[in-house]
Amino acid sequence: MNPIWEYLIAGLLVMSGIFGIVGSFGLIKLPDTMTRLHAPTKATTLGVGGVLIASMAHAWAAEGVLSWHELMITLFLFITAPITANFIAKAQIHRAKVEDQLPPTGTGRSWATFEPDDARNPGHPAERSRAE
Amino acid sequence: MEALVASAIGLMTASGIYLILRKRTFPVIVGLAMLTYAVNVFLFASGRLALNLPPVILPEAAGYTDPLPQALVLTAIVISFGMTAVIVMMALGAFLERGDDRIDMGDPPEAPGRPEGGA
Amino acid sequence: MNHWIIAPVLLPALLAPLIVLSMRHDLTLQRVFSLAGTGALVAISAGLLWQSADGVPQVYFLGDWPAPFGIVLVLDRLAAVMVMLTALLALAVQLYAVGTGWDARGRHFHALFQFQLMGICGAFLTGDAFNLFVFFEVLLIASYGLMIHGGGADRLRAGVQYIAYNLVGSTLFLFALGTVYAVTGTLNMADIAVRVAEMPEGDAAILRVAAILLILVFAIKGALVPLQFWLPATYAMAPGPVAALFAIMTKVGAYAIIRIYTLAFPPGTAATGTMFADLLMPAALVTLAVGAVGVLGATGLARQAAFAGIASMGTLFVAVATFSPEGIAAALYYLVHSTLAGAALFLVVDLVVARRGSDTAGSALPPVAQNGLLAALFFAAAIAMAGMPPVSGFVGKLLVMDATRGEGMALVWTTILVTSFLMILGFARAGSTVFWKAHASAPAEEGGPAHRPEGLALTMIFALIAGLVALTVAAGPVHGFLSDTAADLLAPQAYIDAVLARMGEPSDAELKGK
Amino acid sequence: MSLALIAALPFLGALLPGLMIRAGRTACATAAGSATALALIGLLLHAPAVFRGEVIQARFDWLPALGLNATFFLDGLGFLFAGLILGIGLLIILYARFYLSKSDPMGQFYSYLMLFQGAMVGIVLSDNILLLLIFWELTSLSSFLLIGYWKHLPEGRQGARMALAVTGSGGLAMIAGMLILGQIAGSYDLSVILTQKEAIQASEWYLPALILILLGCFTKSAQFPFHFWLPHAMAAPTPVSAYLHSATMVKAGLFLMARMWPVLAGTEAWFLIVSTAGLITMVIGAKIAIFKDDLKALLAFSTVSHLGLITMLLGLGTTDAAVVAVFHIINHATFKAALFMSAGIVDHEAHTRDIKRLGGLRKLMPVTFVIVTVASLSMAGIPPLNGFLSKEMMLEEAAHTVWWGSPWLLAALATIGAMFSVAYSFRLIAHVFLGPERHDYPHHPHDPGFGMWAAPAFLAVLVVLIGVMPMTMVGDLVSVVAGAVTGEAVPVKIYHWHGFVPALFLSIFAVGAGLVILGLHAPLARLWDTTPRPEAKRIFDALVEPLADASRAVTDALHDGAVTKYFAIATVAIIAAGAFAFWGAPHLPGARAATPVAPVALAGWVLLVGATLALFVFHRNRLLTLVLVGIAGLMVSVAFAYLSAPDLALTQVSVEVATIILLLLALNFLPKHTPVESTGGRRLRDGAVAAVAGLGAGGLAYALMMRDLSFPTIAAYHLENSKPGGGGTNVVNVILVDFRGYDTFGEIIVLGIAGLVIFALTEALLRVGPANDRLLAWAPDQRRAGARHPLMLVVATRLMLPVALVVGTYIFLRGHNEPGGGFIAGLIVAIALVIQYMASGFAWTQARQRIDYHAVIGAGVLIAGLTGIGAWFSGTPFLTSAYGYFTIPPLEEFELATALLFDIGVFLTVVGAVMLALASLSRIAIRAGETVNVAPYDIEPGAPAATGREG
Amino acid sequence: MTPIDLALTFAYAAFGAGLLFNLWRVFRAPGVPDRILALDTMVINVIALVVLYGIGTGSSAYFEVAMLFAMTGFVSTVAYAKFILRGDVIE
Amino acid sequence: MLRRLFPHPYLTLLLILTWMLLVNGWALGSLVFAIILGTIIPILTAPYWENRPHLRSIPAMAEYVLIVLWDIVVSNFIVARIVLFMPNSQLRPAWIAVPIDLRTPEAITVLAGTITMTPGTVTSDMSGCGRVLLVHCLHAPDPDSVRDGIKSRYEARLMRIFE
Ligand code: NA
Ligand code: NA
Repeated sequence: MNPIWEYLIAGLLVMSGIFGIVGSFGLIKLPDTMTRLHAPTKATTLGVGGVLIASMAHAWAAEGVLSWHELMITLFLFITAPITANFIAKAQIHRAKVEDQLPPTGTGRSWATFEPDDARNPGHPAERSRAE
Repeated sequence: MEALVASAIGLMTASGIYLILRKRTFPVIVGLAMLTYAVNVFLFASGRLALNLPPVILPEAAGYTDPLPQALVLTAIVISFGMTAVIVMMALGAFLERGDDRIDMGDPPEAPGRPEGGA
Repeated sequence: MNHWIIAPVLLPALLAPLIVLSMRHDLTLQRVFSLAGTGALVAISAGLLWQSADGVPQVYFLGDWPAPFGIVLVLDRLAAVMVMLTALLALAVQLYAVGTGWDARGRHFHALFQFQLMGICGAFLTGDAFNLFVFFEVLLIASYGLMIHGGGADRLRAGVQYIAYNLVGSTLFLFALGTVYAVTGTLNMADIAVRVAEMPEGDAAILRVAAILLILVFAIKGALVPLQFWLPATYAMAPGPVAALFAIMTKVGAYAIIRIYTLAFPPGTAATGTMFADLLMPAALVTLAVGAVGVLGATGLARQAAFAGIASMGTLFVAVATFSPEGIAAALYYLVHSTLAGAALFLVVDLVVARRGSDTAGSALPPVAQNGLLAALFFAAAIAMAGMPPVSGFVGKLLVMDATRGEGMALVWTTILVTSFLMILGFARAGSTVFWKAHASAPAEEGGPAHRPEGLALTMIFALIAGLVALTVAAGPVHGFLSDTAADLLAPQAYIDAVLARMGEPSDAELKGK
Repeated sequence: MSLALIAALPFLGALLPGLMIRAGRTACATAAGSATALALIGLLLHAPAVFRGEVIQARFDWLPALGLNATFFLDGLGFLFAGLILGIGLLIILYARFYLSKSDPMGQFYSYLMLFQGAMVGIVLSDNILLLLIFWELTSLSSFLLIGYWKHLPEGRQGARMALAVTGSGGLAMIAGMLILGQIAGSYDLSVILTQKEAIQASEWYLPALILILLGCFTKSAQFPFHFWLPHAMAAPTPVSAYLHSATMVKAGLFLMARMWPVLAGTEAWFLIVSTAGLITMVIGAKIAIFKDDLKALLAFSTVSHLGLITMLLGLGTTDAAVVAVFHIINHATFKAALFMSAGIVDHEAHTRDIKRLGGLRKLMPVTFVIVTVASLSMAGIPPLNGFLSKEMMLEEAAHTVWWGSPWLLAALATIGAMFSVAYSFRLIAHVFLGPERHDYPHHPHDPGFGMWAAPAFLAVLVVLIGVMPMTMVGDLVSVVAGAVTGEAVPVKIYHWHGFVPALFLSIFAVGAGLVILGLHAPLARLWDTTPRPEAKRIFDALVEPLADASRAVTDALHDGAVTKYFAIATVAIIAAGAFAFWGAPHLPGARAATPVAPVALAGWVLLVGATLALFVFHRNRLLTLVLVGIAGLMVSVAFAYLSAPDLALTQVSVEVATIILLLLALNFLPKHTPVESTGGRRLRDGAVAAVAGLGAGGLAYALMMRDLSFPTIAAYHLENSKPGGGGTNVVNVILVDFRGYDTFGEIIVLGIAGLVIFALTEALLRVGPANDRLLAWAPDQRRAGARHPLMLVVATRLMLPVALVVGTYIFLRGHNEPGGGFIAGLIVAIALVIQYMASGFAWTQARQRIDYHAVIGAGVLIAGLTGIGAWFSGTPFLTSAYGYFTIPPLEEFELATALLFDIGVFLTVVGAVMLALASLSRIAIRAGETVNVAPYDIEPGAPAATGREG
Repeated sequence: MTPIDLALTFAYAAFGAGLLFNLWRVFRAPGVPDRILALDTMVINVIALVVLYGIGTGSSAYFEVAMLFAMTGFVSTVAYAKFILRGDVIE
Repeated sequence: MLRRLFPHPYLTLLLILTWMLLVNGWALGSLVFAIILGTIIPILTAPYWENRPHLRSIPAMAEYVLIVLWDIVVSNFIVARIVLFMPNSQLRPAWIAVPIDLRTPEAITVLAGTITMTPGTVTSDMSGCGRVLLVHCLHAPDPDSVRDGIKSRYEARLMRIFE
């Protein structure tokens, strides 16, 4: 294998490892749930991303195979990570009842998580509660 | 590695047994799930352990692990999934019919009202 | 290749999805097809029984793979008898369910019923240990559905217990199979037999563990003490016809013990020796005692019937524990008898409970419609279960006692006779309270709460009892056949040879390699 | 007529009345009577031969392997008893026709009676002791039905149960005894056994067999100490009492003792046991009879007493005593049956059987009076009636027997018995018929019609005739019967006058003393009433009720529905059995080299073990429990991947998520916390059980993994033939769809059934009932956030669903050659659909989903099954696969295999089952008031005030 | 050892240690959201480890495993969070 | 007609790409199969994606992707620095409300996702009307600048792409 490739791959791997452990370490170190949420959703993403790129590079360098299916995982993680974060954040602000710490929306409506359970969206009169 | 696998099997079995000895359907179901994990790994281990020898025929393969236990475990996983689904549903049904989720028959029904909440 | 061997599995296996797929909204259509299917199953089983009578095991190589590498079905006398019994029982029970309208009290009764038959027949026919597990699971999960058919709080809770207990059993089964595979490297029962016989001494301890775990699995199914606890509530809470069908379920456990512990771990095995007999006999005696005490002590007719079922399993296992030709033959005779008798008892109890509206034997309610008739049927079934003359239970018991002659006879006989006494007492107390005391509270003539006469249902109970009578009258030929069956089982070389016949033929790899 | 037919006729007769009850009472009686008469005629046709001393036989093989055969034989003894049973049976049938009231179900009565009759005939004609046992127990059962015939009477029910308990248990003992006997003799045929006296009496099993058989005889014949059931059986209708408890059933024990006399009698044990029991019974029974005010009870104890007498005679073991026994059997049958029927007549007419309320019936019921008087005098042993004859002979025997070392004790006791007998016999006449006519009978009595008194009258005539000319009437009979009993020719001489022998004086004393007792009856009765004595029913109840209570207690304590206890017991049993098995044979530890441990594997192990251990601590927090289980599951999948099982990893992880969602859906309704319910001790116990189980499982796993197989595994064949034979390189998949496709067929059926069961259960829950009520009244037990269908997720799923379908297709198609396959693909597609459901809600998604999951399941199983059947058309077995390589230019070569079609079945079933399960849970949530949305998301930033779109 | 091997070892160690941190957070957390976050991170770390294993062994057999972990990890995280938010995961 | 055959042409392209990625190799057969899948699956799933958005500018999209990728890399370093080196006491977490002008759900989602993936911010919630995003900042001594940054750097570009 070309040593350039070798060092490139090794570098990628080391970088990924660092970001990976930083993400998990942040989960331990940071002071509260919301701040902890930042660490893994970002750092680990690049950590895994780096590993995946390293894998592609390794396949190309070691076997001369163009392996691109790693992109699938990257793509998937990029789509899902914000949603995961969004849900965990909602769960957290719901659980912790932090409504009074949040800035006002300025629209007259509350944040979605704090809207009353039975608030029927005015835009959707067809919504209804029913028992079959 | 064998010691790790064996001890994991043992611990999962133990936790499964402990949970099925609890008096509510939910821990019992969880206990059964743990037992399922334990036995799946056990069944898998009956083919002995091998690292990076997946049973996919390749000309350059160094060897293969025993594929048969894997097939058996697959079947077992699927079956226990069906079983779990049924018992979960039935436990829910029993809870809805009676208002409590005790699993033992002799225990008195819970006082009417909502079961305790909060996680 | 005789494709009929797989018909008892495939027929219900394809009929059930067909029912789900195309007639799930039409009960009448379901009934017609399901009954026709079960009827066909009876005919097919009869054909298979006839075919098996020559004593030559027939092997069906699934996927055309030679054993032990693929799965095989094996039709021998034992399998044929069990399938035949299943089919007959199923037909009676299903007609009863239709006659009483039980099948209309919930969804998917017929589909689940067919799947249940598939599972049971599959278990009887398979020659592969892991496949036996799969079919155990098929019959179990179908039984879960049938058991809670119609719903209700108590039934559901009993259902949860039933499933949970059997899931533990399934787990144990897998532990056992894993151990078996880890020491023998095979799953085919005949091949296991060959390898067990040649097992090096150093593997003996583990082999024994494998075998004992396996027998415990079957003991759960067969309701052997101390693994019988699941049965009373399950059978008592299950809908009547389902409980009646379950009469064959405990026999699946008995079948498996008979099959595997004559084939793979016969008494002469070096590693295991007489371990199974030594453990099975006391357990069987205690089972018998627990069942009989339960018959005397049970509150409620259904529960009583369930305990009678346990007692019958005890008797059956006493005979099995001899592992002798006479004992196995007696066990098989008693197996057939107790299946039909147990089913009849559950069906009568179901009718009685439905008409009384209560299942407390202790309370006197007004007499039900057709009190006399039901009383007669109840006593007939109870007598059969208690092993009293004139029906086959007594013959069965005599056979069992005769087979246990010799050493240890005093304890065995005493247990059998004392438990018979307890059961007679228990049934007499319950029956006289339910059917006779009823007249004390309302000494009027027959009548009670108006009830649609369920001719079909009654006919089926009669049919089962007629089956017992036939079993009694034809005890000679039936026992003769079963003696041959037992002889086959205790000389399994023919079975092994038939299954492993294709072992040496060149594989695809070798053919392609040429 | 064949003996078998004679035995069968009553059974055939039992069917008729039950079937033809609508034809009327007389028709029933006629049918029963005809069958009996026919059998009787058949029997009598054999009389000449029997009296010639021939033995008639009939044999049908039934279960030769066991030695149980339908073998009958008829000799004098059998002839006598069969004659009694059928003859008296005929009379009883006639009598019952008039005795029973219109409200009594007569068809049932005659059926039971004929059943009983058949059983009795069977007993006395059987040549096979197993067959005899069958008939024996059948008499117990049919008598249970007959005694309990008047269902409304509690005494009837209790009496029936007591009779069944006592005689039934005796019968069971006898089964053991007979089987032992058969073993000693080497045959269960009586005709063989009766020739084996030496072998039997020399056997060490003789005494157990004797005792067991005698238990049967004594219970049946109500011998001391088993005499107590008989009076309680008197709750039966009188015809039953007359038939069973005087004429026939109670004599079955006597019959059997007589039958077995040649082989069992003659030993010290026989003599002491039988004669003692008989004598005590005779005295006690007679004494009790004196003080019984119930007519039938009096007669019952009198019967007990006379049976004791006969037993004693048989016990003496001498030929002469046997002759007397036979003669008394005949006599007792005649006078006692007459008395029973007469008692029934009195009861029927006066509506009471209480002697205290009777008296002075002589004028009102003259015919009955005459019958009773004749029979009673015979019972008292007054000459010249037949009772006198046999009593004299008995006393004569007694006077010559040394018993328990005393030459006179037996005679003295026998005389006392006779004395009591005189007292109650005369009391019967005096207190019922003599004395002044009363005006307070419950019903004004008069003689009944001829039909009712004909039978007792006939018997009374016999009493007189036998008494007057015994040798003419029964001389031959007694001779031939006694010959049959003793097994040798017996000359019989019956005299009225024996000379001044001791018996005469004893007899005279007995009559005199008996009359004195009668005279002193009132004071004696008062004394009797004040004397405490054991009461049979109380004792019986004190035995049986505690037994039943104890049974209930044991049963309920064992099977108390505490499944957690059941689990504990099962676990301990499994561990114990496993340990027993393991340490019972040599064990050679394995010699396999351990697989090296990478540090990262250690980390995975820590996670798995940590999550597992945490379950012990955190399991009460159910949501956290699921998180921990999720971790464990994740680590198990990682372990599978690490240990060369990518297919397993794929399956495990996808099953995992489906399971978690399922559990979360259920947990929504369940309590979120498991309360502390177990005591510390119990938790400790559970922990100990769990720990040992874990050690066992882990230890076993370790032992297995560390050893090499002693045999080549069959998997070598799978590896070798996967490609050439199965057309795939992923051996696991080829095993699943080909080598062991049949397992997979069963497996998808399990999954399909699971779906169906869940659906059926949901339907049941959503019907009217407590579950439905609870759902309608359901309120969430936790605060709920406002956003149900967050916009970001909805938008993301729009991309994810199609992508996941592509991934599913990919995983499905590559399965045969690479990790994957129909099952995993099915789960992926199901999960993709679930995301859609989670994002946009059940109703919205369902509205776009026109597929019925039932149909998907059904189609899946059918496709898999039919693919398998397809192999039949090429003449190969079910599930035989085929594959081939095809090329469509310019595309590359591709492979098609029938296994793929099979896998489509798997795929469809998985999708259908998972979705049906989840959809069912959603239906429950909807019933609980979940809103049903028609828009994909709640928040619609683009439509501030517009109306919603229709979904 | 090649640089790649060294780097792989480092990466294994990093993600493995990350797993242990995640476990710690599961045990010691103020609320369930933290635990879900930890579980989600755990899945991410596992994906990385699986891909690393694929690099280390030169096998592509583990790619699908990683992909499926990503997919199922996402679904279960959302399901847990939805449970906390609404109780009903599918409504 | 074409609209019905290809309800989501971009989706079709994405699915073809997905398949080719999965197959991890090049073969004509694969492409043919991918096109078949890319045609069928969008039709099957069309009911789940009503009102597909119109993408106006491909170059703008490319620009956006590159910017975001760059920001992600940067954000990773920033967060790593904070995690590793900043004491918790100096941390200034903040909630900010970001009013948005985007109205297309897809666009809002992309914006929210971008916020989460980029420096120190996580989209945590949305107002009931969907016009304001709730963003949590890991370390934002000046929250207003963060909000302005989001609007100018991302939302403006998305407006050009989607609306
Ligand atoms: Na049973
Ligand atoms: Na509600």
